[in-house]
Order: sequence, then structure tokens, then C-alpha cells
Amino acid sequence: MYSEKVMDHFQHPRNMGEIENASGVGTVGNAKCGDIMRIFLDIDDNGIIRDVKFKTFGCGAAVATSSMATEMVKGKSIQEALKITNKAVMEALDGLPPVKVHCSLLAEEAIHAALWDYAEKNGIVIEGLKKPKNDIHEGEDEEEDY
Amino acid sequence: MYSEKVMDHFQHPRNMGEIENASGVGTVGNAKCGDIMRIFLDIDDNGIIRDVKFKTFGCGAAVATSSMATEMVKGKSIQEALKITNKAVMEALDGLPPVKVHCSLLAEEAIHAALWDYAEKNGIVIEGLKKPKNDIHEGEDEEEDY
Amino acid sequence: MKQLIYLDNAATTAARPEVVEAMLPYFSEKYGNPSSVYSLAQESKEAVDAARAAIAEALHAKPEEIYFTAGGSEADNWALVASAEAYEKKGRHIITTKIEHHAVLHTCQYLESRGFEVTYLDVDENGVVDLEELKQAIRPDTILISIMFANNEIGTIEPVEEIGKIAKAHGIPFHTDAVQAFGQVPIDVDALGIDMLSASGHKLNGPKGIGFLYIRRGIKIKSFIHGGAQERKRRAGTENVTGIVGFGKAVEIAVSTMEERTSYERRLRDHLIQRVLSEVPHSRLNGHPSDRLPANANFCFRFIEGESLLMMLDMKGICGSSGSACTSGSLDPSHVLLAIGLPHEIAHGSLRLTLNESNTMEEMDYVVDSIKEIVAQLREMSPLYAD
Amino acid sequence: MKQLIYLDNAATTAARPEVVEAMLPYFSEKYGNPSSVYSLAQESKEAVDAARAAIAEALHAKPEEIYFTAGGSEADNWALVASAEAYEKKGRHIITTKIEHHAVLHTCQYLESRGFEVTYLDVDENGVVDLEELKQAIRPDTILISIMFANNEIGTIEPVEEIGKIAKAHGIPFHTDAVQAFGQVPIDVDALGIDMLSASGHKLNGPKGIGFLYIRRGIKIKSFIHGGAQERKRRAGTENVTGIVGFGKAVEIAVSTMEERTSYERRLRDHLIQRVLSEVPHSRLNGHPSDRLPANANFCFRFIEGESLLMMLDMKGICGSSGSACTSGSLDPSHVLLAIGLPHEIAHGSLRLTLNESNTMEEMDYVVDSIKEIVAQLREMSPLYAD
Ligand SMILES: Cc1ncc(COP(=O)(O)O)c(C=O)c1O
Ligand SMILES: Cc1ncc(COP(=O)(O)O)c(C=O)c1O
Ligand code: FES
Ligand code: FES
Repeated sequence: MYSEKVMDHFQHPRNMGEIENASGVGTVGNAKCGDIMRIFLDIDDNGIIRDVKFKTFGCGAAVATSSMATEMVKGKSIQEALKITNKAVMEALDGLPPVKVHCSLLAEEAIHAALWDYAEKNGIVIEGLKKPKNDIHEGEDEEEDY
Repeated sequence: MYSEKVMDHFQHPRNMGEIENASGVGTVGNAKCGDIMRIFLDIDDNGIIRDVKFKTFGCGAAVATSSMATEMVKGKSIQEALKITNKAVMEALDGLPPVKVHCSLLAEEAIHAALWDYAEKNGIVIEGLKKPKNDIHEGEDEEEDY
Repeated sequence: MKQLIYLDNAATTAARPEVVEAMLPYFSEKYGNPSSVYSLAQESKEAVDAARAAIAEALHAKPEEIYFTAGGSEADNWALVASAEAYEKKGRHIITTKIEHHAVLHTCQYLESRGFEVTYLDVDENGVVDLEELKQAIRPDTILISIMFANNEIGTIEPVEEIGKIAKAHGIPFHTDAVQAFGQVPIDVDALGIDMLSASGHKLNGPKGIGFLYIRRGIKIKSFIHGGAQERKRRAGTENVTGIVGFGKAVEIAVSTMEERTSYERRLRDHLIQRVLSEVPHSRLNGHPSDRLPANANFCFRFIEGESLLMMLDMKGICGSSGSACTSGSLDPSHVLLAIGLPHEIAHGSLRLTLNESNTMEEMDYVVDSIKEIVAQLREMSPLYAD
Repeated sequence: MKQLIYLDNAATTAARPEVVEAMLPYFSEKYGNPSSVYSLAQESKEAVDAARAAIAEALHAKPEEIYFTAGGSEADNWALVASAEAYEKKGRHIITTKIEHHAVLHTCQYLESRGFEVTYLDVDENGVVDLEELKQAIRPDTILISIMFANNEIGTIEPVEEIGKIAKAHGIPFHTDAVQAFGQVPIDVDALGIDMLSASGHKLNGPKGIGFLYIRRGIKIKSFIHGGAQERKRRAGTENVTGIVGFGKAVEIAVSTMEERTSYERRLRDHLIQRVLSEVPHSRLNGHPSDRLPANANFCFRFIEGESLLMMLDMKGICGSSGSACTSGSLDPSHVLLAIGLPHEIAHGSLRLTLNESNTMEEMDYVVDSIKEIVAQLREMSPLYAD
């Protein structure tokens, strides 16, 4: 069902853990499947993401996308990190089964939520960042295209 | 599906043929399945069935019951012949599948029809013999007892 | 000669050895439930997907348009009932023919009892539907046209491409029961304008108890069997993995050998027909003389009845079938033979012989000789012939 | 240890070698269509009849009350849809429970869309229906009670005998989905007052794609799959002869070995439960502590999610399943675990292990050790546990 890359990131998740006194923390959940993802960002004065950690209560795809997404934002600028979509994460994982596409949204949204938290804490506005939804399922459709 | 006895009578039908100038001839058909049976009786002055022949356009069960029924009436008196029911013929054949029970009625009715013809020709009344139906399916029910 | 000559391949076929071999590992080794998470289950899932892909390719369809069922009957029921339910807001009128298999006809009757209206098109003396009559039958509330690809008794192939065009021109979904045609004639669902298609594994040397319904993407019918999320949520029930694998294999072989195989069968079949018609008096060929399934021959012999004929052929080691469905619980003569205009007595004396690639020319000759002998014998016994 | 420990026998089972062996001759040698006239076909028919008789005996039913289907889902759909249609003149109300398999639940929803009314009974914290609630739910227009024999997730066995009595007292047909119970616990349809019963071959070491519906003589339901005259005109479609033969064999073995087999499984299972509950913190057993299927264990582990748990178990060669049906297309947590009162987060972290006779005590210990390790690892990763 899952690609080798997904299995690899599931079995050996990168950046799993917490950052104490993180610059930004974002937690998002999918009410439908009940999964929860939390991202911790450590952002330096130049706006570079120095470190990133995650904790995930979720399916294999959720764990793997958490791991891959954190790898992809590490060392990036805030603006670069914002451009990392769930599509990009999925591609980096060699794809996900159709029913699991929504899981990758969790990672994208959790990063956005952590950045929003960082912006709020620092009283800044990050261009192009919208207030994250608490439940990422809201906008989503039940995929049923026969 | 069929017992060995049925198969034997089907493969080697007894009394197949016609009797010229028969004492009585009876033809009955089952409109539903389209089968037709004709019985020829040769009855002597003492009312004994000296000879009997049949012709049948019908399924295996129809042929076998024709054969068995003719065997059973041969040498019998009219009153004895009247008592031979389709049940008796079936038993003599070691039974028939449920869907084929109606086929055995053809034989019983054909004998009755031939006796009726004999009675009419001779202007006599055979006690207990009713005017035969032309289509033996009339009285029958579609068997569907779940 | 007491070796078996099996000429009832339209009723069912022997599973090919390659088919059984392909199935075997999935009984007791790779037995996982395809919906499960672990790797054992993934093997089953991949096998199911591979079979689905092979079948899709055979029809020029997409794998996700193939939905496995328990056989042709379920596929027919599904197509009809679910179409009726899906489109009933648009209308309640269905068009089919008088010569469909009972899986279609009886389902139509069931739908009539639920308030749908069904037009049963006539066919001509060869069993072909009249396209003009079809066009005239179409109404604004027509929601489905279901016309079989090829008839199971008389083998006539219907003008599917033209039917597809008419259906498309009127925006009406077109279902075809291809249980007899699939694997025997090339089918391209796009070129022929088919929206739904039923098929069954055991008719093309696959296993029994497996079939599929092709549903074109965009056709909005729902489930017929409700429950688990299998088959993209459209057909519930743990997948019959072995059946699916066997079916996939059978289709692959049937398609790749089709040309050679059917031309061989056609040669044998034509010899059989030609000898019967010229050597058995009062015999006729039923079905279209040329637009017919390559392995199908269907005769009527006047003055005799089908079951007796079959039983006598069986004693000679020949397996055939008859339109007279006495044994299958109904005593009515074949509705197909009546629809092509035969009177009851004649319809009762029919014989269907359907070949496969393992038959030989010698067998055909033996069969003709046997038929001649048996028909004479039965006529001797018949009160109709004597008349 | 990378040998497979298969603990998902409630999802599906490996077909027994004896079962496959019994089936083999019917693929390519005795392949005749049971409805045909010739002797080849009679062999198939006899095999089907023998399997039917064996199954009837297992239930204390009559052979003519057993109707083969493509599986448990079709049997459930049939029982519900055809009962609704047969008795709709009497009423349009059906009673079932909240913990039925989706084959029942989704069919009930389908019937609701056709104007029927369904009462879904609650269950207690062990998953047992309340008989008083059942009695109160009965109305003059109630036409069917459908309550499962044993639950597929948590293994709870329902008070079938009492339900049968209540149904009988009110003259309402009683259907039970015994897909999980058949072959695991003794069933006597007469003693238990069961009018209809669904079962499936692949749950008891038979083949996939075959099941049956028991219909008590006198219950007037019609067909679900319309068409040919098979199965006493009640279930159309060429018989899945191999599937039926395999099912018959599997039932014979399951019944004759039941006592010894299930007491062995129960011993293993109890050891597993006892160790998990005492050694894994924040764990609980779901389902009735004693009135449960002998081979079923179902746990919840707080703070972790089911699919991840399954994937990690799979890496250790252990096949289990979870109530969280992410992969099967639905993302909702198990409706059964919600019905017994578990909150969403906890319901997500469930693990079902269902044994069979080939498991060993050593395997159970390895499984417990693995669970301990994996649960700790996943909790480490969980934002909920950290809180
Ligand atoms: C209780 C119950 N009912 C019905 C079914 C459906 O059976 P099948 O998958 O054979 O259609 C299952 C298993 O999947 C089950 O456990
Ligand atoms: C034309 C046609 N449709 C449907 C069916 C039913 O298929 P099955 O018996 O596999 O359900 C058959 C064969 O029996 C058939 O010949
Ligand atoms: S995150 Fe919920 S199913 Fe993957
Ligand atoms: S006489 Fe008609 S079926 Fe036997």
C-alpha cells in the first residue's frame, strides 16, 4: 500500500520529539479520523528554521509525512517553508494512496500553524500566511468520483 | 437426477408403438411443457387389458412413466387399471425429482383417456372414471413451497 | 467411444490448468484479506489489482471501472436495479429485449413490481433487435437501455455499436450483458459506446462464482450489495481473491488466443451445422447465419422433445443443452425461440451445441452421426411424427 | 523471528489443505453446470447437495433451507432487503443494533432511503443488547429483527436464544448475522428460534467468495439476485461449485473439531489477555469478559493510533487489525467501540487479535512482548501522551 520511502520514514521517523521554548508550536487535528499532529519550530533571527520537531498521533501516512515535512523545512527560510505544499511532501515520499492524501494535509497545516504561532508571539505578519484551521478536515470533500 | 429404474425405462422403453384398431386410444398433453402422450389399449371381452402401447413426445420422465405405466396395466382388469395412480407409477420407478412429478400425471391421465374412449366406443359406463381433461396442467399448481 | 464430448461451453467451461495454478497460492498461503494493513494482505491486494488491470485492458477500459461480482447474474441485477434507483428522478422507463437472459428479464419484472416500466423489444427471425423500434421506444423518461451483446441460446450478436450510438445520442446509459460474448469477440467499450457491461468467469475457462460489472466513469449508480468499503465502496464483501486471480488469468489467455481459437472453433462449428442441416430431415438452424458467436450452433428438430434428446446424447457421451428448460425448474419452452417466431412444439425440440478449442473434427462427425440416429429413434416414439 | 504470526482470523482465514483438495476436482474435471441434464453435470449437483446437507446438519436445519450466496454480505443484504419487500404490506419497521457489521447497517440505511424505518438498539459497555429495550422497540408494524450472533470486532456473543423467544412471541421473523459465530460456537436454529442466518466460508478456513443464507421453511422472502432457477428459484446464478464444495468441507471440519479447537484457542487467548492487561499500562479489554468468541481479543491502548500500531506489528511479523478503519476507506473510528461508550481518541487506538488453532503459547508471549515495546515507542511519538 505504501511506497518504500513512506515505510522508511514511518519506521525511522526523522525529527521526532519536542523543542523546549520553541519559537513556534502548531497543533492541528483531523476531526474525522481523529489524528493530531504537533510541530515545533526553532527559528533564528534571520528567519531561518534552525530546527524542527514533531509529535504525531496518527496513521502511518501521517507519521511519514510529518517526518518528511520536517526534513523539508529544516534549514529553510520562512518564505521557503511556506511554499512547501502537501503535494511536494507526497511527491518526496513517492506518493500516497488516494485515501491517504488528506493525511499529508496535516503536515502542511501543522507547519503553517507553527509559523502563525511564531508570528503572533513576535507580533509580525508573515506574508501569504492565513490563520490556520483547527480542523483540517473542514474544507475537504469525501472523495467519491466514480 | 433420475433413478436407475427411470433410466432403464427411458433407455429401453417397454410397449412403445401403436395398436391398430385399438379398443381405446387416449391422448393427453401438458400445455405448459408441451408434452404429449398417447396410449393404445387392447381390451378383451372380459374387460382384461390384453395389450397396451404408447407414444410419447416428452421429457425423460414422461417416457419412463409411459413405459412403466403400460407395464403395470398390462394383463389387468379395467377396474384394476383404474386404481393405478401416478404415485404408484412413481414408486415403481423409485421416485422422480420434484419438478418431474407432473410428468407422471400424463401417464395416469392417458390411461384414463384411453379407457374413456373405450367406454364411449362401447356405450358403457366405467364406474369411477371421470371425463379426462385434455390438458392435465389445468388443475396443477406451480410448486413453490419454501 | 465413451469418452466425453463436451459441447455445452455456453453453460459453463472447464477451468484451464493455468487458471487453477494461478489461483492455488491464494487459498492457503497468500490468503490475506486485501483490505488489511499488513504485508500478507498486500500480496492479495496486488493480485486483485493485477487481475483488474488485465481485464480492463481486454475491454479497453480503466482498471477502476471494473467491479468484481459473484458472477454474471449479480452484475446484471446490479446494473439494472442500481440504474433504476440512481436515475428514478429522471424517469422510470427501461428498454430491453425479449431475448435477454433471465438475469435481466426477471430483474426487469422485479423492477416492474417496484413501479418501473419496461419495454421489451422484439427481435427478427434471426434474433436481431430492430434499431428503428429501439429509437421509437425511447422516451423522455427512459433511463436505461439494456441489450445483450450476444444471445446465450442462439448465439446471435446484436448490433451493439449502433445501439451505443443511439443511446449516446439520447443521453441514455447503455448496459450490455456480455456474459457470452466476452472472450469470444473483441470488445472495446469506448468504440462501442458501452456504459456498463456484465461478464462471468466460468464462461471463458475461468472459475465459477466470479464476474464483474464494468461501469464507465461518470455513471452514477450506487451499490447493489451494501456493506464494507471494498471495490471503491461500490460492492461490499471480502474479495474473492482466488476467483478474481483465476478470472484475470482466464481473460488474459482468452484474449491473447482469441483469433486463432475462434477461427478453429468456427471451422468445426460450420462443418457441424452444414452436415446436420443437410442430413437430418426437418431440422433448422436457429440464430443469425453469420452474425453469431463462433462456437455456437443451435438447432430445432421437429416432432421431438429436447430433454429426451439430451439424455440420449448423454448416453453416447455427448454433452449438450436444450432451450426446453424442463429441468431448470421452468417448463416453458425457451422464450428466445418463441421470440424468433417458433411455435411451441418446435421450440421444445431444440439442441444447443457450444464448442471449445479442444474439440476435433472427428468429434463433430461422431456427433452428427449420433444426432441422426437419436432423432430417428425419438421420432419413432413420437405421437406427433406418426400423425 | 520473522515467521508470520497470523492473528487476524476474524478478517479472513487460510483455507485448510483438505478444503482445497476437496475443491480441486471441480475446477477442470467435474466442471459441469449443476443445472444441466448430462451425467457430468450430475456429479456437480451431487457435490453441491452433499455440501448443503453437511451445512444443514451443522445448524440442525434442513438441506432445502440452505441457500448459497457469494458471502456474508450478500446473505445479509438478501435477508434484509427481501424481508422488507416481502412484509412491507404488514409494516415498514425493522429493528437492529448499533454494533452490526456494515453489511447490515448500510443495508438498513439503504432501506431507510426506500421509506423503511429502522430502530438501532443500543448496547451496554460490554456490547450486549438490552432485551427490555428490544421488547419496547417492537411495534405492530415491525417486520424484522436482525441482531448479530457475535460481534466481529469485540467478539461479544448476543443473547440469541432470548431474542429468538421475543421475536417468536411477537410473530416477527428473526435474522442473525452469524458470520463470526458459525463454526466457533454450536448453533441450533430450532432451539434458538432463528428464522434466517448469514454465514461466510472464508471465516472458518473455507474459500472466499462463498456464503449462505439459512431461510426457515415458511419464511416468504423472495430473491435478491433475480434470474435463473438455481437454489430453488431463490438465488440466481450458476452455482459456485468449487466454493460450495470447499465451504461444505470446511464446515464439516469446523464442527467436528469445534470443542477441542476452541478450548485450545481460548486458553491461548486468555493468556494473551491476561498478560496484556497486567503488563501494558493504560490498556483495556473491549467486549464481554466471558460471553465472547473463543478466539477473539480486542484491546484499546490509550494515546496511540491503530494503523501505526498495526504497521509496527507487521514489521515484527504479527498480523492484527484495528477498529480504526482508515485503510478500508472510512476514517471514522469503529462504530462498535463508540457504541460501547468509548470516546473517539480511545476508540482509535484499538487492536483486535483473533487466533486460530495453529497459534502457540510461545507466539502469544512474543506478541505481548512486541506490543509492550511498540506501544511504548508510539506513545513516545504521541502528542497526547506527552500532555
Ligand atoms: C459479522 C460479519 N458480517 C458480515 C461480514 C461480511 O462477510 P463477507 O466479507 O464474506 O461478505 C463479516 C466479515 O467481513 C462479518 O464479520
Ligand atoms: C447471457 C447470460 N447472462 C447472464 C448469465 C448468468 O451468469 P452467471 O450464471 O455466471 O450468474 C448467463 C449464464 O448463465 C448468460 O449466458
Ligand atoms: S491522518 Fe487520519 S488517516 Fe491518516
Ligand atoms: S412431461 Fe413435460 S417436463 Fe416431463
